[in-house]
Amino acid sequence: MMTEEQTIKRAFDNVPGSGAAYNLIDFIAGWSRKYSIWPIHFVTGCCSPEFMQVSGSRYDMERLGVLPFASVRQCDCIMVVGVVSRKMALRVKYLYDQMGDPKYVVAVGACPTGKGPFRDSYAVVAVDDYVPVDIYIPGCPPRPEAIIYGMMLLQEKIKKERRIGVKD
Amino acid sequence: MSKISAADFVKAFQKAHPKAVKSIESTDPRRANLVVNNESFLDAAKSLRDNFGFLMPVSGGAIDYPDDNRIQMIYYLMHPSSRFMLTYRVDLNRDDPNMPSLTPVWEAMSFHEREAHEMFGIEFEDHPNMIPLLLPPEWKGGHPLLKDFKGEGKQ
Amino acid sequence: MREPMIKPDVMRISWGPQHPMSGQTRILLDVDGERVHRIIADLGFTHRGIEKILENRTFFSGIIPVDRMAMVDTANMSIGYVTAIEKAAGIEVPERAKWIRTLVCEMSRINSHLYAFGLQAESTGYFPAVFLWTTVDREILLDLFEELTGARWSFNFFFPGGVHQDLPDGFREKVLKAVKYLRGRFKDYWGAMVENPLFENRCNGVAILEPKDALRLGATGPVLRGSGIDIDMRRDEPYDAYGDVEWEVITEDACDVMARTKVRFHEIGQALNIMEQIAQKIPDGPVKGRVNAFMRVPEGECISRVEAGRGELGFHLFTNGTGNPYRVKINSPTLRNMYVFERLAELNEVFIADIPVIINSIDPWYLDADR
Amino acid sequence: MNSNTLFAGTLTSLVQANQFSLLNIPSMIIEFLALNSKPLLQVLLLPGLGFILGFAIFAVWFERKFLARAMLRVGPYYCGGRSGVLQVFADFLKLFMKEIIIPASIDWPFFVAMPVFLSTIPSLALLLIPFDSNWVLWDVGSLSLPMFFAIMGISPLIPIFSGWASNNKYSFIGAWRVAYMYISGEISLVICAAGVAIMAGSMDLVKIVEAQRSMWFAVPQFIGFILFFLGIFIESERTPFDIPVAEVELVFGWRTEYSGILFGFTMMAEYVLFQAWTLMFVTLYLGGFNGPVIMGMPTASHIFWLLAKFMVLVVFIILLRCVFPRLRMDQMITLGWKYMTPLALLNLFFVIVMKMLGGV
Repeated sequence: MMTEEQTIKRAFDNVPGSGAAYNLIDFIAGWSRKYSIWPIHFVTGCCSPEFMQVSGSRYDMERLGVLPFASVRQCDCIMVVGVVSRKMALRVKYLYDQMGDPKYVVAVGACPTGKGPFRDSYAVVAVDDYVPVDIYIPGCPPRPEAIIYGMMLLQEKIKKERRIGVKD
Repeated sequence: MSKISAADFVKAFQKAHPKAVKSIESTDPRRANLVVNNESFLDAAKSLRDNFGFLMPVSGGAIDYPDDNRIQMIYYLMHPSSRFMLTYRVDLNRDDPNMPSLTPVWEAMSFHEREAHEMFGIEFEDHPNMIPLLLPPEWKGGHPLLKDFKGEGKQ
Repeated sequence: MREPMIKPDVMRISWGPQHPMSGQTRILLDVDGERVHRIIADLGFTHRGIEKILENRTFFSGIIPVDRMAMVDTANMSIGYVTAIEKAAGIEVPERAKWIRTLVCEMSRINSHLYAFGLQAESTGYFPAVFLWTTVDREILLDLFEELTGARWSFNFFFPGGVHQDLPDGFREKVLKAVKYLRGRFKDYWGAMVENPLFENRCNGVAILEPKDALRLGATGPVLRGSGIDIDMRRDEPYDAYGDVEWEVITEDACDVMARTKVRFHEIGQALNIMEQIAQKIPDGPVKGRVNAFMRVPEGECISRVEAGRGELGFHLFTNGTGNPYRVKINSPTLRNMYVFERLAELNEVFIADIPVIINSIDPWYLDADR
Repeated sequence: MNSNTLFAGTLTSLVQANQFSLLNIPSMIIEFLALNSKPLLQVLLLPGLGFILGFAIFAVWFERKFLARAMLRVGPYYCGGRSGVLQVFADFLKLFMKEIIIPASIDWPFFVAMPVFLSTIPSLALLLIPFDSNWVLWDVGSLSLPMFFAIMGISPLIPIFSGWASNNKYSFIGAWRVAYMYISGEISLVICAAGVAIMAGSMDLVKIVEAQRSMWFAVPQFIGFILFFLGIFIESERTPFDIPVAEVELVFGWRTEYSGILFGFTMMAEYVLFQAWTLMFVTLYLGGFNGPVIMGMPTASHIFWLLAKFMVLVVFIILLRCVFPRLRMDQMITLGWKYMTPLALLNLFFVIVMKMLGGV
């Protein structure tokens, strides 16, 4: 991923104004990605009803452009909702590998973050042993406001991301 | 199916299978406990289903007694018309726990026996499909619900 | 899975755990065109070893993982464990606490059945209207829960010997108001779902479970009562205040998906009645007894059976005189119903499009099946 | 001037008329633009690119906002100044800049090519729709009605090919569902359209519209009207007939494997199909560009009327999305063969009887 971007950059580096052009592309990409986070329909555990409430009518995550999709190919974001067992952790990894490139992981709840109330269980793992996590939202389950705040933090993070432009 | 109270059932079963019964009691109008011998386990189960009307399997599980060197396998059965619950138990040797499967008698015990197999290491003869139910297929950490299980995860 | 295919020329589809309708499990389908010949459930994706965890915790702190066994039905999960501990330790519960528990359990049951409707509607492709209406109406209940217990879903509100808090001021009026509102809403749901001809097309006559099969396969909860067998733990083994309020067990004789949906509808009606009665005539008194949080329970065993939203939930508690349970065996309703689900393809002609409808008529909550 | 040629003067004739030299190129371009201003406008704006893209963007936004209201929520809000109007642009740009995953096991030339055809083929059929008596971009005279059905007949092949090329079980089942559904649904539509053509006495869409000046065909051919209305749902794969992409059954049907901008194309194609069939419905049954008859006096025909009827229908059809569950495949086939096709034949029979009795 990184090397390919760097070669692209090197090819046009001598052209005057290329840095500004790269920054412009990054700005547009960041803007569009920020407002169009498509998480995948995937629940690992018991925070799923709260996630349902958040995408439901009173809290309505679609305001932020978050629209759950069915197939992993079209999605940008895995929301690891709830406890991750050993059997499930492999699937989270497979899904992460199958997803197209700008991809983000949000760990919702205490269980994927640490192990939460199942700290002494033999079958529960923390999700960041398997996939890189961008945002952690603690709580058991987190309140809807917390999940929405987490998604807004993810938006901020995506907006500041520099994939091909000049890094600050 | 005719109604039968738990106390009447205790008497009737003891009369019908005097040799099979290790202990039988009813502490509560809605409960009955029955422990049978290892050998007559399958026959007694068939008799419970056919003659006594325990048509409804509820669940199955085991408990480990390392001090007595035994594992007790417990089947939970329900009498659908008189609505009392029977715990149907058998004691197994802890070193080599094996017993006939009750899946041919009560089909729905399949899941519970699979669970007991992976959690306690009990071998069920004639079980049609003995694959792990809850633990991952690549699990190598032993049988978690045994009292001497220490490990967490793959070993 | 090592299981062989039933016929050589069928296609095996892996359905889940990432699938819009699979929940946290994997289902393998042997399909020939649109026909499903065989369903195999692959459980265990949310196995947390709760039975082992409980052995290592005190009786009080064990309530926390038990609570999380079914997030939409929290109260009915913890009531089973708490009742088992009370039976084993011989703890008396004040009368008012029993009524409050019943109130919270029935609210939790409505919560759970609303979830089932929402997914039932979504599984027929009804996504926009009904599924999201249920989320709005659930907020009414969640607000009540939050006011009473301080949490929206996982309130560890019950403990051996009572409940944590008394009802706040004005709570009974709020319950009555919510009951009135929800009664109005359920007329809407009834019109939008049960009386909608297209919904009837999808649900009538699908996945028929004859009463004798329901008994033989060990079905429970609304699945069993949808097959016409009236077994309900709230009446057969009354716990808390269920013996003191008026309600009835709902059964339907059609044995199909629609019958199970109707059972849930009517059970919500009964739950609203119970809520109303409790709000009107709850007795006064203390809400918690004097219980040591690190109590030791004498050696013995006991079984508690309660009726959760998804069916009979049993706790078989073995104690050995220490502060921890020796072993807790949890008889979960979903595990029993999942076996029924596996066999439904052999009892009926099932199409691929029926699979989500059937799953949600079973109303599984895999977290309590996997424990 | 031959009505079949799209542009008034082709480049070669321009070159022959003026002696070709480099200096003449700007003036030639200006001349070309001046001579062909109307067809160019049509290609770029009304039946062409602008209309198709604009409609797709509008419809996606409108559907999301409108369904959100039906679900008692707000819908896209923060993207584009508290209204969500830029939401579609954000989605499209994101898909455009997203990685396109081409799995190793698939038939990649087909896989990549099909989404492109998917939206271009219905747009081709859309060019046949008369927007006014002299506002037809692709005027094929009396062949226009058969041509429309011929082109639309190709469009279901594309999902079938792409589902096959995806080499995924869900895509595969979705592809065959497309085949079943279109066969059982489209035959009755052709028969309905034949009834319209018989009543109008022509297969030219312009003449069909002009034959409805006094009375829309929705009135004498009420059965056909209803059937064709159902047909819009079937052909554009909308609820309750979104069986091939049924999200809760087959993850995304034949679209499961598509990622990035290829998926964006499949999303757009859905709306282009929807647009083409709705416009055809307006043309055949609701009097196309004719104005409504007020107090016995027909109002002037104008392009505005077509667009107004179209928009009202679109709103109505999107509204219907929130009240229906999805049908099952066997129910769909039963509906198509047992009810729709016989009813369409009955409709045709009535039309022939009316025509013979000279009623219309």
